[in-house]
Amino acid sequence: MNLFLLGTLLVPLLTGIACLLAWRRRTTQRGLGLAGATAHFGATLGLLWTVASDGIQTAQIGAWPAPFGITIVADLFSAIMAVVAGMMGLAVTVYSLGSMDARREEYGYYPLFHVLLLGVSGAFLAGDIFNLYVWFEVMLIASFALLVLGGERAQIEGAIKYVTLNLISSAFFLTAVGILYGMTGTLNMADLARALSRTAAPGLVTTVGLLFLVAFGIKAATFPLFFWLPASYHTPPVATSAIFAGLLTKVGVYALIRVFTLLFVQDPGFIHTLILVIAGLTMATGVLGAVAQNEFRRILAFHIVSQIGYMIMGLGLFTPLGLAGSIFYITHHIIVKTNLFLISGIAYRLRGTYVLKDLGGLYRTQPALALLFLVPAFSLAGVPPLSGFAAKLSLVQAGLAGQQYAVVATALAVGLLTLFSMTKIWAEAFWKGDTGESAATPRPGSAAGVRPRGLTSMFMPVVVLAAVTVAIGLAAQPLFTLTWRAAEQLLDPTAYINAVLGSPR
Amino acid sequence: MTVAVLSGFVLALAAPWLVRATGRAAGWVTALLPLALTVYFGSLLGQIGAGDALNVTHSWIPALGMQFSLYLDGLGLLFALLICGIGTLIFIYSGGYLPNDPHLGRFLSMLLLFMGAMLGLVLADNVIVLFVFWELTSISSYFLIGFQHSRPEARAAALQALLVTGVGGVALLLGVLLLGQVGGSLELSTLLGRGNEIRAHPLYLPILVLVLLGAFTKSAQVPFHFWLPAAMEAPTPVSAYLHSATMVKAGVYLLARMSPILGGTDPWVALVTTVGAVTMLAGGTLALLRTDLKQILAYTTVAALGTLTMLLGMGTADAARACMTFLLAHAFYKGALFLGAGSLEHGAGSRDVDHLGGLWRTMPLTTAAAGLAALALAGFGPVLSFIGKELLLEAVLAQSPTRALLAPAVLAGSALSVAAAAIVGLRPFAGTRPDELSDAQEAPASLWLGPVVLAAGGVVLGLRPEILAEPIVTASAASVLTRREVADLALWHGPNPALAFSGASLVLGLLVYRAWPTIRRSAAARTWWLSWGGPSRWYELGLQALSWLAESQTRLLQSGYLRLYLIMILITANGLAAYALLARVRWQPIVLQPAVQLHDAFIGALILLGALAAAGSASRLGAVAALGVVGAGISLVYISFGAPDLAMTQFLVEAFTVILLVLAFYHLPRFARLSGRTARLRDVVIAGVSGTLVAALVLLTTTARRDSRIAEYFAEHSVAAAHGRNIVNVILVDFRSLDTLGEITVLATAAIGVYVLLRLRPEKGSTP
Amino acid sequence: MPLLLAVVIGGLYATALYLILRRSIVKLLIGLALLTNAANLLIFTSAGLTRATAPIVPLGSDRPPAPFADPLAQAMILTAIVIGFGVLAFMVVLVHRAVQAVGTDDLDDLKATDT
Amino acid sequence: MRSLILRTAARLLLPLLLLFSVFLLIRGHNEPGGGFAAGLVASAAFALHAFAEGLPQTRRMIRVDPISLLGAGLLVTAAGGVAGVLAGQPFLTGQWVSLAPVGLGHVDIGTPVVFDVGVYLVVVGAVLTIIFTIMEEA
Repeated sequence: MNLFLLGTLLVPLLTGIACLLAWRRRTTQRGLGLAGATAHFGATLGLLWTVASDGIQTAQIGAWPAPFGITIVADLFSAIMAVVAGMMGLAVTVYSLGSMDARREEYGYYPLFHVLLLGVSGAFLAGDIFNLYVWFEVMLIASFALLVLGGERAQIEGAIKYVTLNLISSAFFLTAVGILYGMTGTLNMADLARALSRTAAPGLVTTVGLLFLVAFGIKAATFPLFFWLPASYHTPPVATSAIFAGLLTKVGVYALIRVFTLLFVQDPGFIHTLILVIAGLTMATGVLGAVAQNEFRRILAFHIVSQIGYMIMGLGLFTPLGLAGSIFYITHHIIVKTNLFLISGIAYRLRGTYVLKDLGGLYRTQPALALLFLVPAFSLAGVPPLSGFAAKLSLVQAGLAGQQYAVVATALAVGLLTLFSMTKIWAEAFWKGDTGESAATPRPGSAAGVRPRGLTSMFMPVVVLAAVTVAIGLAAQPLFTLTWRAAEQLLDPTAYINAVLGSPR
Repeated sequence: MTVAVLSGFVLALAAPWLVRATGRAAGWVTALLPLALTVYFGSLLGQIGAGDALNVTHSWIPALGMQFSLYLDGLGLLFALLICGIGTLIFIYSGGYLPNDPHLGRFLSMLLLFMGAMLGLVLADNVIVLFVFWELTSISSYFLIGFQHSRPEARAAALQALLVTGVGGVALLLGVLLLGQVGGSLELSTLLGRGNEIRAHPLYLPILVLVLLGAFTKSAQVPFHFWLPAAMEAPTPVSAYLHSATMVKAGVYLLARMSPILGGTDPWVALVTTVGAVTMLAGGTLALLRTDLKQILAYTTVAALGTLTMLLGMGTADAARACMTFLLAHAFYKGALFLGAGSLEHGAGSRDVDHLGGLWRTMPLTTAAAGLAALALAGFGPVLSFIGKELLLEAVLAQSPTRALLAPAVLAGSALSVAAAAIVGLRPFAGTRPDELSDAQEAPASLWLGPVVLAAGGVVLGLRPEILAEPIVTASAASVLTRREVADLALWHGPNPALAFSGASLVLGLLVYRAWPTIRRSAAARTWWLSWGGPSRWYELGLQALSWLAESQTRLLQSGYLRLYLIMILITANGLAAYALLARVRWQPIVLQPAVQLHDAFIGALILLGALAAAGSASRLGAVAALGVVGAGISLVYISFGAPDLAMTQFLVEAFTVILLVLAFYHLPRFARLSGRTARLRDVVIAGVSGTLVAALVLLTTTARRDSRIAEYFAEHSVAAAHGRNIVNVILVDFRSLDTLGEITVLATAAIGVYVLLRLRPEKGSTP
Repeated sequence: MPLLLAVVIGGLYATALYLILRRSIVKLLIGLALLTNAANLLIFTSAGLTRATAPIVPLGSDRPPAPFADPLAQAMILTAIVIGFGVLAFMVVLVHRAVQAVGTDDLDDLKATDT
Repeated sequence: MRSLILRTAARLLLPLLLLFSVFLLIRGHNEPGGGFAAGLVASAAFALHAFAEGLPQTRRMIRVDPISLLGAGLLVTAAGGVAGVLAGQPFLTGQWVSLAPVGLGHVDIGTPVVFDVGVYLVVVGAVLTIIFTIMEEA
């Protein structure tokens, strides 16, 4: 029994429970939240370490052998995702300590946050398709509550769309699970992989695969299913936006990659080509959406959509290099995008707005923030030698090797447009207004020259994440080796299946 | 060599602190690095000049074919010396140009970053590493153009340069990656020997076009030239360094580097030569329509880049030598002219030739430097550029097939240079000094040093080319030609056709200069179409079209109407599922076991009627009640098919749901009918299709169904191993207790969510 | 019987989706509630219908008399029902707050957060 | 709402329903029932009481804040699961003891039963939190 594997699930669960028991005791919850997030990150690191050195880790919950009980399982892909989730959990927790308002903290911010982490981690480790559904729901309900926490009108409005569309997605998911179970009589994913590989009704399997594509496509915010995201991500407090941006859609992408490498591989000529087309369209529509925006967080929100396209591009290519690129991209993106949201929050704390034309002059007054913005912004656009470049490069190379020139061209063009909209933020919020009065106007409600409170713990994670971005970019090889191995595990699921079910008798 | 490339980046990090520590001497201090590098590269001259090449390789990201490999041959050395040598003067100049600027540290930092990137670009062996540095030069150029960032023009120009070169960068990346695929290696040193295979490959033409796109945008070739004059928003040292002496030549470098790999074919010759010649003429002409010194110089730079490109397109040995000589000469005189223009602005307060005049008295050093440099621009006198021009003419006149076209073009181009040289070399300095320039004074040493050294350098190299120019030109031309021919550079080649041509261009050029005021007037009336339909206008239109496309797409997709989102999702799902069911599924006879009994039919009807009532009811309570009926009906189904736990739970949950709905919406009025007939019809169709598809799926599943050995296992072990007789409950609390744990977490979280929604509101205080 | 239930399930999906497409936000809510029920019934039907005994082991025996209804499907549905209930309760209150905040039941008044 | 009939009915039904819910909980492992259904019945009892007597009365009677039931219930389920881990077995592995109290024959008590009690607590806590909050809102 691998304690790290269990800890990845148990730590956020127990932290959430502890925070619930400490209801209304704000200081206690802050301490618990920080300790829990740290321990969780530690557990995920331990998990990745053991998976990388000892191979796929499994645990049969309740000691019932697979496929009868529920298996939790971590291959390299899961472990990488868990580590990044753990890192974001810790980063955003530290950030929250400085940025979250006391009322929201009193009304369950920390328990909800850890339930969210629980759901995300559970989804990464689920070895059972129905269990995956359950963790999705855990994650969703926590995100619902976090999204509305504070009850401002914009939050409520955004939440209506977010909740409705995600419930539709859950309904698709549940429908697909029901049919899958009806066809095969099993829920364990490894067992399903075996059953589906010798199915008598391949057409039906493809149909169910498409249902999963729609269900997870909504969660992952692909074209044309992404509408909930730009409608809601800019409404809650920025720490919430940041953790959403980092993790939620990526769980959808994770699920897409998982089921379309493990379960639905009977008809790659159709399904994976379809995914490739969706990838290209997602990139393009997302970035165009961003170009049309004039508000810091809205631009960032649309960019998430665009970037999802890259993440599933590697899945569509369905080659080791492509998938390795996808996983690399996800890792890079989570770090970078979370960081950008965190930075937008600092700008908000300093200026009291997210509207670009009202920000202005940050370059002069906050050179450090400017530099910190440039790192993730350029990385997002794929400017070398930051992390986004290596990510994009591997996908482009994989695309060229597969002679998918159209999607490669789209990917590169979208990269340029991403750069364009990042420079828009830069020019408006940082360069502009150097001489104007707006630069001298402090945030409403705070005395001139006084640093708003909490900035230190807001800056800390930003600095660390920026450093990680640079490090991943300059020394991409270790991470790439890891994602390459993860991709090979995905493309040859025998090891996964055997780890869960035991070697075939 | 690796240290040499990386040192710029390291110092760039330290520059702001360095400036703080050294104050006004910062420029001189930072110049020590490029100086040291110049010495280092200079020391390699003997070895490389003799035909050697150096190769260094470090592992970087082998999985992506990226290794940090450097390759130093004659071509690379020529550029490295230019970058570091001119860089030394530029850093000294920058310290004097921006002495009190609080952001001098950032400026020098960016400049150092650029220098490092540029060195990396010309020394990179790995094409991806080359691209990395290529992009870094674009990025540092963006920040340097936008250095005076409070000016909207500076920001726009910075963006324009970034986007135009960015498009090229993207093309270049694609091009080199394809090249790597076709050539089987990403190392230039390897690819250099595989030109024949690559040129024969079907992907050759796309590769060529992509690489050329990269080179042309970077080197400001028509129709991408417009970003370069706009980039004159940058502080003058930047214009001199990036936008004249080095960065814009990266495209030329690329063409030279790719010549052995991609060059020599008909498309290459046609494309590169034509674009180069057109750029040469366009740049020369447009230069005459400006009065701002930096603008004039920018356009003459465009013309010079065109000339270099044209020469590389021709691909002969003469042309290669001419290209390298001209490139070297241009870096010297154009650097001197730009810096001189900056000194003028510093000393006299203006860069407009119409407002300048008679400054030779007050600014003698600047005048001397600018005069010499202008001579070089004109291509006359004892300067290196004269040699370059003679070589150019010889090369053009020697090549037979294109001579008829190129010779007149080169004649015109030279004449235009002469005219431009006269404008920048005479206007500000000769004649009488306008009154408003009475305060003009000579620039400080840091500002005159650069122009003087560069202008003098051109003369020294022109008089004694064998010291420096010959080995460099020989070695770099050898890189282009992949064979070594000693370049014999001399000022005097004796009377030959080239000299006659030269003389003709001088006369023509002076005539143009005399007619300049007239030309400007009449041109002002005739070039309106340039601002209306010229390439920079295309750029603007492109941006507008982009934002129009972005906005209309977003309005269409992200409309704010939830039901439109749902419709798009449902149509997608319907389409995919319908396609799969019709095209991918083999339909089989459907087993309809067990048979329908009377009470089943009754329950089915009850559920359907309840659902329809819920959909059609005009009152909230009615709809809620109908929902309850559906729930109850489903409970009955569960009872009839052996699921008492389900039935009980379903029933209880349904009751609570109804209570909740009533509690929450008791006070609301009746439904208003909000949608029109068409909308309702549309929704009926969409929903109906979904329902039909689901029904078909269910039927199909029941045929494909196999018995669950999992259920069998549970039946077997429920009592024996799990101590419970209600198998469903045992599954919930034992076999699959993790699901249940998640489930109650959802329930608990939902309760918190409800609590938070109702208790924590902006309008309510924080009363818990 | 599968045919009948397939029709019923199809009908439930259709009405639920139709309701979700209405402009009235309360109808949307009722549609979502119906959709959960429909999905549960679909799992139940897809897993195979056995008009037989519940999966309960009689006292004194150590396995249920065959044929018995599929207990795993039932457990799944139970979990789904509870999750659906929790989520629906949240949604009810969310809609309640939205109606309060906007003052009408019309979703077209709820589009300020998009572009 | 607070008619005499309702109040009388609530007063009578409350103990009956609570008893029934405990019955459902205990027998759930062997017969239809279980923690969830039992929790719903118990919640219904308290909700009915709140409708009849008013929320403050009910809150006073229950004494604990429903929200703390959520944490407590989750803790009970998780603790039952961790018990297995402490015994060196996978998470949520059932730990059983067989008791033979005089006169009742043979009774198995195990962590899955404890788990069901946790479910029960969470359900009561959740439903009451929801209902009470909505009632206070109305």
